[in-house]
Amino acid sequence: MLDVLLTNLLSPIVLAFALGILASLARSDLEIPAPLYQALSIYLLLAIGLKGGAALRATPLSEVVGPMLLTFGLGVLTPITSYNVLRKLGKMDRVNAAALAAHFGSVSAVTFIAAQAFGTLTGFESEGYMPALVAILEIPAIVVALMIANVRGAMGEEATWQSALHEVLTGRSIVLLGGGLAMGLLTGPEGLEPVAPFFVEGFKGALVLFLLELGLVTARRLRDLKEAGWFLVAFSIVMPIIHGVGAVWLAGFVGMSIGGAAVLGAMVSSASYIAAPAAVRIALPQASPTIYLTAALGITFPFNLALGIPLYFAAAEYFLG
Amino acid sequence: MLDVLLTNLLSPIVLAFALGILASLARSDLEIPAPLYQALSIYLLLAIGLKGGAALRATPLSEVVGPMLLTFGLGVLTPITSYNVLRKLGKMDRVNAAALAAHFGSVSAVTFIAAQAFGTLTGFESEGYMPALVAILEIPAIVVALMIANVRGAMGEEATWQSALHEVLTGRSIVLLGGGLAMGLLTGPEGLEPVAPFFVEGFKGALVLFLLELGLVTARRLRDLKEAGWFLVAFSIVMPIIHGVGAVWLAGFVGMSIGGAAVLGAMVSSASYIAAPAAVRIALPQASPTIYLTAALGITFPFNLALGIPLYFAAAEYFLG
Amino acid sequence: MLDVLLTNLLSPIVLAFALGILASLARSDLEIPAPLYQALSIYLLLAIGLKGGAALRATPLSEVVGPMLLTFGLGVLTPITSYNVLRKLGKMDRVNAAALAAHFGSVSAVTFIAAQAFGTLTGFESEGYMPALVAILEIPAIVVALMIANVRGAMGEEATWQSALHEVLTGRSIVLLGGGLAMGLLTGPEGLEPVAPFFVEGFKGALVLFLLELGLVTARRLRDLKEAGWFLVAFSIVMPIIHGVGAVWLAGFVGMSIGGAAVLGAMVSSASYIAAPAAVRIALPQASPTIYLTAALGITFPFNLALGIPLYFAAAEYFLG
Amino acid sequence: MPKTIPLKLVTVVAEYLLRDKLVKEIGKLGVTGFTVTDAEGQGPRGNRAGVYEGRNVRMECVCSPEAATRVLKHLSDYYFEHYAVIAWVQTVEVVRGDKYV
Amino acid sequence: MPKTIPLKLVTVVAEYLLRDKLVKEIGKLGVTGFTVTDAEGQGPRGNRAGVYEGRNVRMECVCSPEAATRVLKHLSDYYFEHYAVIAWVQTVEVVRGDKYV
Amino acid sequence: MPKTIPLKLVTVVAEYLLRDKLVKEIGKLGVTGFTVTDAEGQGPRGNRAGVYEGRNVRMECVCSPEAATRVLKHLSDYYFEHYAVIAWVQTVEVVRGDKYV
Ligand SMILES: Nc1ncnc2c1ncn2[C@@H]1O[C@H](COP(=O)(O)O)[C@@H](O)[C@H]1O
Ligand SMILES: Nc1ncnc2c1ncn2[C@@H]1O[C@H](COP(=O)(O)O)[C@@H](O)[C@H]1O
Ligand SMILES: Nc1ncnc2c1ncn2[C@@H]1O[C@H](COP(=O)(O)O)[C@@H](O)[C@H]1O
Ligand code: NA
Ligand code: NA
Ligand code: NA
Repeated sequence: MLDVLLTNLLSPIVLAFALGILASLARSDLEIPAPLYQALSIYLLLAIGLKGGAALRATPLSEVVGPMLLTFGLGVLTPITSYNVLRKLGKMDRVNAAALAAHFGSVSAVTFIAAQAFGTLTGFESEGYMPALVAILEIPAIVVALMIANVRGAMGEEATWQSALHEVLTGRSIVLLGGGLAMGLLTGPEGLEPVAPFFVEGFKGALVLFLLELGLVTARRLRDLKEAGWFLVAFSIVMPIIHGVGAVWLAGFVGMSIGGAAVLGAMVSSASYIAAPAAVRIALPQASPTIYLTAALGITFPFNLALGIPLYFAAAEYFLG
Repeated sequence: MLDVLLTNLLSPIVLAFALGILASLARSDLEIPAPLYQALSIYLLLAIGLKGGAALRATPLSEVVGPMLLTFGLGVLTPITSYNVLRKLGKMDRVNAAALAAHFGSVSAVTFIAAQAFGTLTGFESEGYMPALVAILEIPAIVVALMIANVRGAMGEEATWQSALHEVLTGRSIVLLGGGLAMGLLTGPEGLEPVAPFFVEGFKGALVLFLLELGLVTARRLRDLKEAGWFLVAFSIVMPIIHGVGAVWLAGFVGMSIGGAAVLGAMVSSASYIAAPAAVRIALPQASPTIYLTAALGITFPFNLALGIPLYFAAAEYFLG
Repeated sequence: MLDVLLTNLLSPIVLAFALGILASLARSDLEIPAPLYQALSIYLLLAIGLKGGAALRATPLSEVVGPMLLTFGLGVLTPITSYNVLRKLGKMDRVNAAALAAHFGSVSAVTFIAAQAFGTLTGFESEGYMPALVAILEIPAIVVALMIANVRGAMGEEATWQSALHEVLTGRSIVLLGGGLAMGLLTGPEGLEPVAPFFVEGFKGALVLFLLELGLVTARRLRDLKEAGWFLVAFSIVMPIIHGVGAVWLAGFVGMSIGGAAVLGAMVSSASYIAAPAAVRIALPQASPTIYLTAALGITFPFNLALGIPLYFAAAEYFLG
Repeated sequence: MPKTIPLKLVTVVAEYLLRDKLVKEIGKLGVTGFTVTDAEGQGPRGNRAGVYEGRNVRMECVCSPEAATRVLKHLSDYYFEHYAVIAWVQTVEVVRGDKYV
Repeated sequence: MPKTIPLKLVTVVAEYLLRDKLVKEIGKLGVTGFTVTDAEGQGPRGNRAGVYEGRNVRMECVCSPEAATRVLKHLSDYYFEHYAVIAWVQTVEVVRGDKYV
Repeated sequence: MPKTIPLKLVTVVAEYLLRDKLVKEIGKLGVTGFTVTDAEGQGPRGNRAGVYEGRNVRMECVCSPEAATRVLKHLSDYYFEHYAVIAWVQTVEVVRGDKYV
């Protein structure tokens, strides 16, 4: 067990994340140019989609329907649980609770990739169609959370959940991920072959650069941690564990493998820091970015990367092993 | 035949192009950062050159002289045919006709690559020295078209075809393509080996990103289509077919293979949208960019990508098979 | 011998450098976008570090202590020899002499890579831990040179060698190189495997693009060459030879291989053009950038790339063969 | 000297996320064109979303005094409170300025 | 306060393709320096070439009133008709301004 | 029209290397915020370090006249002699300008 933990902590992607944090704390002038960060995120999302789409083509529909419905259901459920815990236990105001709910209901693509890589490393390969689940999980949570905010009358002047839905659906993450899935589905594994050296083999290395940048950004968030208060810190660790372990448990009922269940757990537990912040900033301008970014990027992401992912795999082995 | 067409339409590069168009039509905020686009185009041109140069080294001069002369001749001829068709059949003014002639006489590097890839896929590998022909085809058409414009007194104040020639020769496409060819020639296949994983294996994947961007840009052009008028649309499809099939037929006389002839046909039929627009904009400012960009990028490029390339291969099989 | 020289001159990286120079002299509009240059330099430094760190893990400490101490010693010594030669033979003022000393005492990462690649090509593989020596050599020279300037009272208002030390240690080159080393050490060769296609196989190709840019930049420096004067030109060629051959000779005493000694020679002979210029510009603003950049980038770098590297390998064969 | 006309130059610096929204909205307020550049910055409030906190857009509009007033009012009504925004106005002499009113 | 001199600041936004040409030409019109940034934009005409239609260059020149007039005249004579260009002028106080005339 | 206040806009163009240093220093001179963009340029002196010679930073600060004077003095004292720097000042009307003094 400790061995597995160490393997995870010493993987290049976790180390790159740590290097980014350390460089920022040491006030290094290291910076990833914005176009490089954008290029990496376009590449990573498209690559995930392509691989997932090609795998999806080889999977019988009957096998994926269950996991897809489960994922959709969790995408609707987790923002609601998050919102209620924040309101009732945390006494948080409605707007900020809804904003956080959108983040914790949605999904962090990098957490997904890290979980998948961890599975490969430890011999628990996850299902090839998982990227389709990422796309499914990305959408409902943001809409549900904004609907909650709307019902309660906290919504900004002109924003509605319909326009937020449009924003999310045409946002670059869904377009690239969904577009990649469609491309992979249409072209199939043979069609993918000529582009594999670029999109498949280069993938893990490109991820290292991406995590270096995430480390630099996270470090800036860590400075806001003291303002966050103990409840937010606890919430950003405990809620993901509950969501994640719950998802692992449910995944067993729809026939997912140990690896697949654990990766789904990591996805459900993770908090979005790309699609959700953009949508929430426009639709709920009164919500404090300091709160939701610190929680999603400063606490939940590093926690999952270092400890959460091994935990969800342990849970999957326990429930399904 | 239909099978081949489908294979082409479902290749990752055509799908990426379609994704770009769809994303733009859906008003997605997806954008390829300008430096990424520039990086990809530097990479692609240099890679084509390197591979072509190394192949050229292995080819006896006697084998390439014929194709080279033919290519040069077509580079001189096609702007003249284009100009006359536009003037006489299309009743177009001199300046815009010359501008279009420069575009349709010149070559689109991506069409070349797509044709080459199509050949590989369908078992009609083209000659390794083809990239040298791309460089040869890039130059004369622009100069010829500007000379036509000059002769007719439509040229801008200070611009001359000599300065346009200098502009084209030192323009980044020729420098990278020609420079890559020279590097490949000098270093040879063994010298190229250490850089092959980067320049050869990564090539097709990088092309996917490039076509995503081209799709985004093309979609913007499609909006101008209604202003273009039916003659321009017809010209941008029929003229390339005539040029392309003609080039395929002539290629047989200089000893090119089926694949080589078809790729040459695609090149000759294609319209430049990088070197030509820049040169024309400076030398013929009165010409309307809306006309020449819509024709080259909005009509001819997608047509060739989807249907033209299979057509030129069918023609090559018919003439040379 | 001539054969080896030719192999070097016709390698893709030297040719790319030449292409960059020629493109700039021909006033081509070719330019490498700044973010691409930054991306490449982040990638290259991290890749060197990762590989070196993984190799370091497999090397017994006893084997590397000697080379490390030697490198550190040379990092302290070479700025002092440089400074004295410049002052006494060159009659140069203190500030500019100290500035040049910082550059010639420090190291050019690209020269290191080129030397390593040359060794691989000619069958004289260097030790895997060499990148650690690059990091060691980067630091002392800049600090020593600024201390010399300080002692002599030429230092700018607020700058001190301590702040310069902090600047160098947290500067992006050391953070990436040192960070990469640490990551490589911690994750080891197996950990590195999944990221190898990106960081190891793509390396040489990415270097080609980097050298294209260096060629463009060097050409601008060549224009300042006439202002430089014959002494600076002679210094920038002879001093590196003396430092380099001396280092090769000393490397024999600490048990380095022929390849390792030659690469160390190339490193020691090389002049920094990334870390040193930035540190010197802040700490010694009165020093003329024209002088130190022309020397380091306009003379020493091309000399080493074309002739110096083969020379240090010849010297290593002579001393250690 | 070519004829110039005095017009207003409104400069707005706002968080990047607002870029497309602002472009769309000012178009409806009688502004005939704009120029944008990528920018970074810090301000007295520092309340920002997005992974790239420092990333801003800097937008310039040459327009009539009336359009300038409408733009500033729009920013005040909808953006100043919750978003990172600063705006200032100057008078500039514009060549062929009649095209931009 | 360090001594400042009132000079003209000419700002030109033009399609990117013109960048190097403009730099070369204004150098001959008595302008001693310039600063350029990458920009994007839209204008009332929207007539543009290049794959990146929106890409512009934004150029600033601090110069004497005479040089400013020459620059504006040059733009009017050769560029305004066929290219995407906008230009405006302001008076600014320049530190050590005598260097730039 | 929303209330505006006349303030100073200081624009500084300097070699990129000075970016972080200047940001830190102007913060101590009573400037409450700044906006920076990447720029390139050439000037009468052309004395520059770094591999990217042409690379500059363009910094804008909206501030009180007193802070503007302090910034210009600081630049004159420490940067004008040895570094590539140009600076100019204008008066601008700032929305909710009281936040920036
Ligand atoms: N005094 C200032 N001068 C110039 N730009 C400013 C100033 N204050 C704020 N800004 C810009 O406005 C943005 C938003 O400021 P704030 O709303 O205070 O966070 C900052 O990121 C800066 O780009
Ligand atoms: N009113 C305006 N305010 C600011 N910039 C403008 C304005 N109109 C045009 N521009 C800029 O000038 C460029 C050319 O405009 P146009 O020639 O009308 O296409 C545009 O791309 C904008 O960057
Ligand atoms: N007359 C000018 N107008 C606008 N920017 C200038 C001018 N002169 C110099 N600059 C800018 O200031 C920088 C430094 O100039 P210099 O110190 O003369 O090398 C240049 O790189 C330009 O970006
Ligand atoms: Na989640
Ligand atoms: Na053609
Ligand atoms: Na050295």
